[in-house]
Amino acid sequence: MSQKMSALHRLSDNDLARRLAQDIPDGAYVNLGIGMPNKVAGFVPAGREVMYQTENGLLGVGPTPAPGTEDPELIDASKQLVTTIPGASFFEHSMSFAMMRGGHIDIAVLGAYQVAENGDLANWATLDEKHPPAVGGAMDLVVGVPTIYVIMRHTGRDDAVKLMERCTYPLTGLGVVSRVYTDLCVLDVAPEGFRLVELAPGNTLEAVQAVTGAKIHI
Amino acid sequence: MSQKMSALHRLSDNDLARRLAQDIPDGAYVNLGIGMPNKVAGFVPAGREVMYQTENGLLGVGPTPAPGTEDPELIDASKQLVTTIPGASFFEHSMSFAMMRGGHIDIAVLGAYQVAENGDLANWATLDEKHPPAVGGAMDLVVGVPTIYVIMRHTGRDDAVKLMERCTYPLTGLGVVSRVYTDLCVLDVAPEGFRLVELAPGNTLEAVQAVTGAKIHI
Amino acid sequence: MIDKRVATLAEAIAPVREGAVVMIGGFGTSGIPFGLIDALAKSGVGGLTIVSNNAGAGEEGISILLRNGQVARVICSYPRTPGSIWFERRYEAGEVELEVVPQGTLAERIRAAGAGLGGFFTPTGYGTRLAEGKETRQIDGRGQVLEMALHADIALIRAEEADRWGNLSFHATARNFNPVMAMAAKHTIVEARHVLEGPMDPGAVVCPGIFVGSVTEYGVRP
Amino acid sequence: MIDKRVATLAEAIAPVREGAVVMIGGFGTSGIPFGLIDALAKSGVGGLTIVSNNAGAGEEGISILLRNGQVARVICSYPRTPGSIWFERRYEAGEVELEVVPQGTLAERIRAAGAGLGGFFTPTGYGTRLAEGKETRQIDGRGQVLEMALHADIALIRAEEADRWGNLSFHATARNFNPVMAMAAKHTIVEARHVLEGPMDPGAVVCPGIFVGSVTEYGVRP
Repeated sequence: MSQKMSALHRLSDNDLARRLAQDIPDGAYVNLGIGMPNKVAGFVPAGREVMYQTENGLLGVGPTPAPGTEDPELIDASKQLVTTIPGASFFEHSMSFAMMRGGHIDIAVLGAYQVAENGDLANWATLDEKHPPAVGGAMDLVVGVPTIYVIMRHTGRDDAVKLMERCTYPLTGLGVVSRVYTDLCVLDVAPEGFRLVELAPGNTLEAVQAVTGAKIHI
Repeated sequence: MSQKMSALHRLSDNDLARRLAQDIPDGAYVNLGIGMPNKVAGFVPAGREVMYQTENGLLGVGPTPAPGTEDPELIDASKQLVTTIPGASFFEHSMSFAMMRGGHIDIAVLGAYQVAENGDLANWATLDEKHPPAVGGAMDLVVGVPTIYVIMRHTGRDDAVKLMERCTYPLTGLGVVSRVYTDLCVLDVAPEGFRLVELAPGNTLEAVQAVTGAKIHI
Repeated sequence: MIDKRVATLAEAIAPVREGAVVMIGGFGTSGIPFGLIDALAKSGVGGLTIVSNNAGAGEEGISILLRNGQVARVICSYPRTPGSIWFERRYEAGEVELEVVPQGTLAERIRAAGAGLGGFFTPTGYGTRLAEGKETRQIDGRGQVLEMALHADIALIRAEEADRWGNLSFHATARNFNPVMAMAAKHTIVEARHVLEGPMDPGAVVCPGIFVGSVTEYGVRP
Repeated sequence: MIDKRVATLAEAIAPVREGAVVMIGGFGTSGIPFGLIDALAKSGVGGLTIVSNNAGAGEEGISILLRNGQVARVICSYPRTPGSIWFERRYEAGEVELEVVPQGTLAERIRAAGAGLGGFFTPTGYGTRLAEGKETRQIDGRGQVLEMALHADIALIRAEEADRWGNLSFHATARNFNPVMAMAAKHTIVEARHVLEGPMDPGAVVCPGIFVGSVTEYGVRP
């Protein structure tokens, strides 16, 4: 690990998900992406009724089923077994994406390879041409959902910068990200670029700026 | 009545509907227009299972309900009270028109103001600009349904010609009519124009040709 | 907590503003939100653009809004039905504008708005007067017309059952334009014959509650 | 008489021809017509274009067709899933072509085919690599991409219940792409967990039988 990294205090994945979950309001319709985004549901404060949509045709996703009550045909977009909560509905695929593209979902939480200071998002393909690309529903979500939250580790493998002036990976959407939650800080995408919302406890702006590829405005 | 008309033997509306009904095959999906087309259902030979679609969201329209069993929210496109037959389904409007436009209905039976020898159909507006136009589902049916049967009286008010070389009223669709059933004859729309299928009993080709605005080929 | 129930039709209709584009479900006499239309008539809000399959008949439904002079424009497929006297009167006097749209194109333009699509190519109307002035092209050897999404500020919807999450089911042919209009409006207002105490069966929901703004019980059936 | 019931999966799959475009319903492991895919694998018919959300995983479903070399082309949104080894092997060897389509655009292109529309403008993918070479324009101030209808010769569908008229219902999230694919194919082949003796309730039908060519009972649930 490089020297500059050693000064950073990183949130655990659970603490990061818990931080983002504070910003999911009561009554929201929310789509959670595969992976770290999916953890957010477990940390939304009690008393908030949130309707989670999964692209494969369910609004009102509930927690993992108790052993013995699993339904193999009741799964989420991660192919994990789920349940339904009261008020849920099933529907087919063109309806599911009408919800997303038509602006009916309030918030989507997505992972990212890269986020640019202009809000561009890259989360579906790298420059590695050996592997077949796979896009899923990400491009539909980012054009339709008014609030796009990205949750990710601040830096990648080998300390690769992920927050930058312009993405170098193929884009998922242009100017679509509202806010980025990382293990080091929370940043809004503002007209001037990344704007600091808060630092994770123990970090300095200088240390976080040093591992960020674009200026953090305050 | 003019002299030429006096030589003609005209089918009654019921006999005309009965004639057309012979050509509705077992197992067909059929949409019947408002008015004379709607009469056809009552004359389809026993033993044929025909699924009638009504544009307002029902496939499997059954006969008029028995007194006391009416459901005010179960109606057809003519706003008449109907029933359902076994195998019926209800659906919303965009699905209903997907059935028509997508080529899933086999046969549509429509009325007409005018039919041209190239298959053009005019059945939604006249040249009378005082009255507001009203198109309904006719334009969707004619582009989507592979077989369009027109049922109508051979001539209009004051012996006006309705079968002609080119329509003079605003078109519903271009080159869409397969066959025309009138009270005087049955005509196919063929590459060369109207082609005689049969004359109603008692008529001569000469007499029918005399009240037709385009050549009848044999 | 999500609770879309509203106590009265008058309260439900309050968000309708002067000059709003208002979609109204129903076909013929089936699935029309008569209670909400009455409340809208009483509100007196005017300058409305009404999007509906028909333009009212007799002295009820959309006819009341036309009679009251609340309607500036009608977008529909079939305005001229037996008894559509108020529409005809206003139209002939030049007091209401009319845009006639083929019925399937109307449903599809509404759906496109709800689904976030800009527009679509359809063979319907190609070569006819209703395609005049519209962009056309050949696709797969067929003439097609470009039709644009049709958005609304408000949708007035009639349902059979609703729950507090806004999930809806419909009775028989009262379904018609109701679910697709619910998708296309910024704010969708529902009168339901029954508002359920608990949630609807998730597999029986026809219109998911995400498309619904408010729900009021109105038990009268035409 | 309308009776779409067919006795065996092998008989049901017989209409599939060499080089056919075949839509296959399902998402992940839910709603996949495993019985029909097995029958298609046994039939040995090749040169297929497969339209499906995923490209198989492990040694079942679409993976079998890929393993057998029956697939020339795949159109899907998410070919790379854990265990999609047969797809990856064929792709890396250049033995299968791939068209990646955003998932919502895939569903909508399929629906457009079923609904008789030529194509549509969608904001999805605008400015990205997946819009390269496609017509774009600004609509209501947003960049939009023209996407064309996607037709199929055959659709393979998994349903929960079916009746002899071909009406279908679905269980939970096994609905997914199944109803919309049923609309888009010249011939739609269904495996249903239960084939009913009598008709389905008209209000409970999710996919009307008009879209269905044949129905075979296949009781196995994954």
